Amino acid sequence: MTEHDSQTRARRRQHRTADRTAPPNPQRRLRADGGQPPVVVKIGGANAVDPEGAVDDIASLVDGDREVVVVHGGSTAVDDTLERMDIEPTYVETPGGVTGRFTDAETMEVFAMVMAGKLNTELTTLFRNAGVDAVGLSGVDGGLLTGPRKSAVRVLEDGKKKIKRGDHSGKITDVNSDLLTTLLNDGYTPVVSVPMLGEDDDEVLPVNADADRSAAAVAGALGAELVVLTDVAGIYADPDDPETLIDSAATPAELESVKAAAEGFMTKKVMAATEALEGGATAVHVGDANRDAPVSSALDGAGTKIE
Amino acid sequence: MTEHDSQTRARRRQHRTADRTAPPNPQRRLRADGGQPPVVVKIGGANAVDPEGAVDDIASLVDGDREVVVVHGGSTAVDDTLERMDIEPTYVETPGGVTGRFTDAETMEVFAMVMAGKLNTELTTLFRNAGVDAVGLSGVDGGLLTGPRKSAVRVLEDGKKKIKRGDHSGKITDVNSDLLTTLLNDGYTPVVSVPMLGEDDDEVLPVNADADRSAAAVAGALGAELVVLTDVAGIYADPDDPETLIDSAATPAELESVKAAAEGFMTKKVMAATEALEGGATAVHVGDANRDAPVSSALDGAGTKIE
Amino acid sequence: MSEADCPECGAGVDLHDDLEVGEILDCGTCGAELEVLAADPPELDTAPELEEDWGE
Amino acid sequence: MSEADCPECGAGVDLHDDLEVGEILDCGTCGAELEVLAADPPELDTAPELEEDWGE
Ligand SMILES: [Zn+2]
Ligand SMILES: [Zn+2]
Repeated sequence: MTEHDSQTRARRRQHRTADRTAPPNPQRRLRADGGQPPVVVKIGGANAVDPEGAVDDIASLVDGDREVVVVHGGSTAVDDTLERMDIEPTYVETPGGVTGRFTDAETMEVFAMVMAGKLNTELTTLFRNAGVDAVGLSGVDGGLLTGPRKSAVRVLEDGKKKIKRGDHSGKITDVNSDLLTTLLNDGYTPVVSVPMLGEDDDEVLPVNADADRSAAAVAGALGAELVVLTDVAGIYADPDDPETLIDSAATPAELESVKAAAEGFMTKKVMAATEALEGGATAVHVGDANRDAPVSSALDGAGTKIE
Repeated sequence: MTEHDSQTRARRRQHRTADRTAPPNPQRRLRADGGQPPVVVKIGGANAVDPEGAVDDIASLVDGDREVVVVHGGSTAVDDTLERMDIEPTYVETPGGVTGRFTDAETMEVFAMVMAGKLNTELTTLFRNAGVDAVGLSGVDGGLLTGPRKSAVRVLEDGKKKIKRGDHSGKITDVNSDLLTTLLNDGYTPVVSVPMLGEDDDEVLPVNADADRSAAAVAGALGAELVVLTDVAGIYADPDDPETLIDSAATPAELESVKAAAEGFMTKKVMAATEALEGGATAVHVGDANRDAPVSSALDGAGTKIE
Repeated sequence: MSEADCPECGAGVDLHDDLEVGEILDCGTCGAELEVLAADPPELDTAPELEEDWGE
Repeated sequence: MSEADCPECGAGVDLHDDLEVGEILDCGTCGAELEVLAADPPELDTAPELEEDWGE
C-alpha cells in the first residue's frame, strides 16, 4: 500500500507546500502522546450484526483519546434496494465455485446510493448521537480508496467457463492516509464506505470492493490495529465446535493453520487479515459484533488475534 | 452563522490543543497569498442544468489556486428514485400557495440515498476526472450543516389550514467551517450535499434543507463569494424580457427592487442571496449554468451581482 | 355543532362537525390561531408560528 | 464443426457449433486458455488471467 499521490494532489502540493499541515510520513507515525496506533474497525453489513454495541464501544475508545477509523459493509441492504427498485441482480459463479453478484452499471449506481448515501449517513448519524464527531467518506472522496478497475471476471455459466465483461469492481492499491490523518488530528472519526475509486483506461469511476479488504487496506496504510467484527466469536479450528476458537496466530505456521481452518465467508476475513498485516497493520482481531463492548474486548484478546 | 462547536468537538479539543492545525478564526481569513476569498458554487439539481461546463470551469479556478466549495441540489433525481421505488411523494401546499414535497421518514431515507450517495458520488467523480481533488461531504458529516429540525409545517389541505407533523426538514444555524478550511488548506475541493443534520429534542438526525440556502450558509460562514448557477442568465426586472437583466444590486434599495422583481423559483435564490450576505458572504452572483465558463464569467460580472 | 374554550382568551370557539386533527381554527373573539390537537373530545392549543421554508 | 488457429501456438482449435462470445476454450495442443472474442467468424485470443476477487 503506497501513499496516495495522484497527479492532482502533486500539482496542488507544489503551490501549497507552506500550507500543508499533515506530518510528512503519516505511516506508522507515533502519536503526540507516545500512545497506541489507530484502530480500524470493520463493522459488518450482515443483517445479524447490530452496530449499536460497537458504536457505543467506539465512542468510549474515542473518548479515551484512541484514534478510530470505521469501515462498514452492507451488501444485504444493496440487495433490498435492488429488489425494491425491481432490478434483478445478476449472480455469477466463479470457476472456484463462489457465487457473487455481478456489478453492472445499474447495480453500481444503486450500490453507491445505498452504501455511501443510506448506510454511511445512518452510521455517521448513530456515531454523532453517541457523541463521536463522525465524518462519513466513501472511497471516492479524496481518492481515499483507489486502484485499478476490473471489468472482466471469469465465471461458470451452464457449466462453461466464460469471461464476462462490464463488471464494476476493483482492487485497492492506494489509500489516501493523509486525508484520514488530517481528520484524526482534528478529532474526527472517519466512517468509511465502499465504493472505491476505480482507475480505468482514461477515467476514474466508482466501483465495488469488498469491505473487509477495504478495512484491511486502511489498517495497513495507517499502521493500525484492525478489528473485524462478525457474527461469530472468532475463527474456529472446527466451525461446528465452539470449544475450538483459535485465540491467536503469531507465527507464519500458525497463520497457515488459521487459513486452513477458515471456511466459507471466514476465508475472506482471513484473506483480509493477511493483506492488512502485509500492508503494515500491527495486528488483526476477528471478534463477535454482538457481545458487550465488542471492539475493546477484541483488542483485549477476545476472539482471534492474528499478528 | 456561528462557528461550529458541538460538545463533542469541544471535549476533543481539550485533549488535542497542541495537535490542532486549523487557524483560530477561519472566518474571513486571508489567504497566505494575500488573495481572494473562497468561492462557493451552487450547482443546480434541475434537469436543465448540465454540470459539465461548471466542472471544467471550477477545475480551472482550482488550478489557478482559487479555493472552491461546491454545493449541489438535485430534487428531481429524488423524485425519479421515489417513483422507481413506487413511493408516492406527498405534495403539500403552503398557506402562501407554494407547493412542496413533504419529507416523511421514508422519503427522507430516499433523499439521503440519492443526494449523498448517488448525486454526490457522481459529481465528486466528475470533478476527480477533471483533475480536481474533490471530497464529497453531506451536511451530516462532521456536523457540517447543523440546525434545529422542523417537524411541523403549515399546509393548505382541501382549503383548510392545517398543521402537519412528521416533516424531516430543518434550518441551518451552524456551519462547521473548520472542516471545510482544513480540507481547503490541504488542497481538496469539498463537494457538499444536503441532507443537513437536524437537532431534535434528544437526538440528531438527517433532514432536508434547501440547497440554495445551504450554499448561502456555507458562503456566509467562509466569508466567501457565492455563485448560484441556474438555468437563466440572472435575475430580470421583467422575466419575459431578456433585455431587463439586472446587472447588480449594491445598495439596500437596489436589493429591495431585486426582491420585488424576482418571481417563482427565483424568489428562493434572492432569499438565499440575502441570507448569504447577512451571514458574511462578500458578494453573491446569480448566473447561467449553461453558458461557457459559467462560474468565472459570473465572478467577472455576467449575470446578476448582489453585494 | 360543539364548542371548546380558546386557550388564549377563554372565550368559546365554535367547532364544525368534521373537525380534523391538525386543523387550524381562528378564535372569533381574540383572533388567535388554534390547532386542533384532538377532535373527540375536542382539544385546542395555540397553533405554533412556523416559517414557510422548504427543503430541496 | 469449424476450426480456428490458436494465437499462442498456431495449432488448429476445434470449435463447437453453439460457440458463445466470452467462452473460454482450451487449446488441445499447447493447453492455453483462449477467449472467444467473436463467434462468427470465429476469433480467439489468449484469455486474460483474472484474480478471483469479489466486491461487497
Ligand atoms: Zn381567543
Ligand atoms: Zn495452442
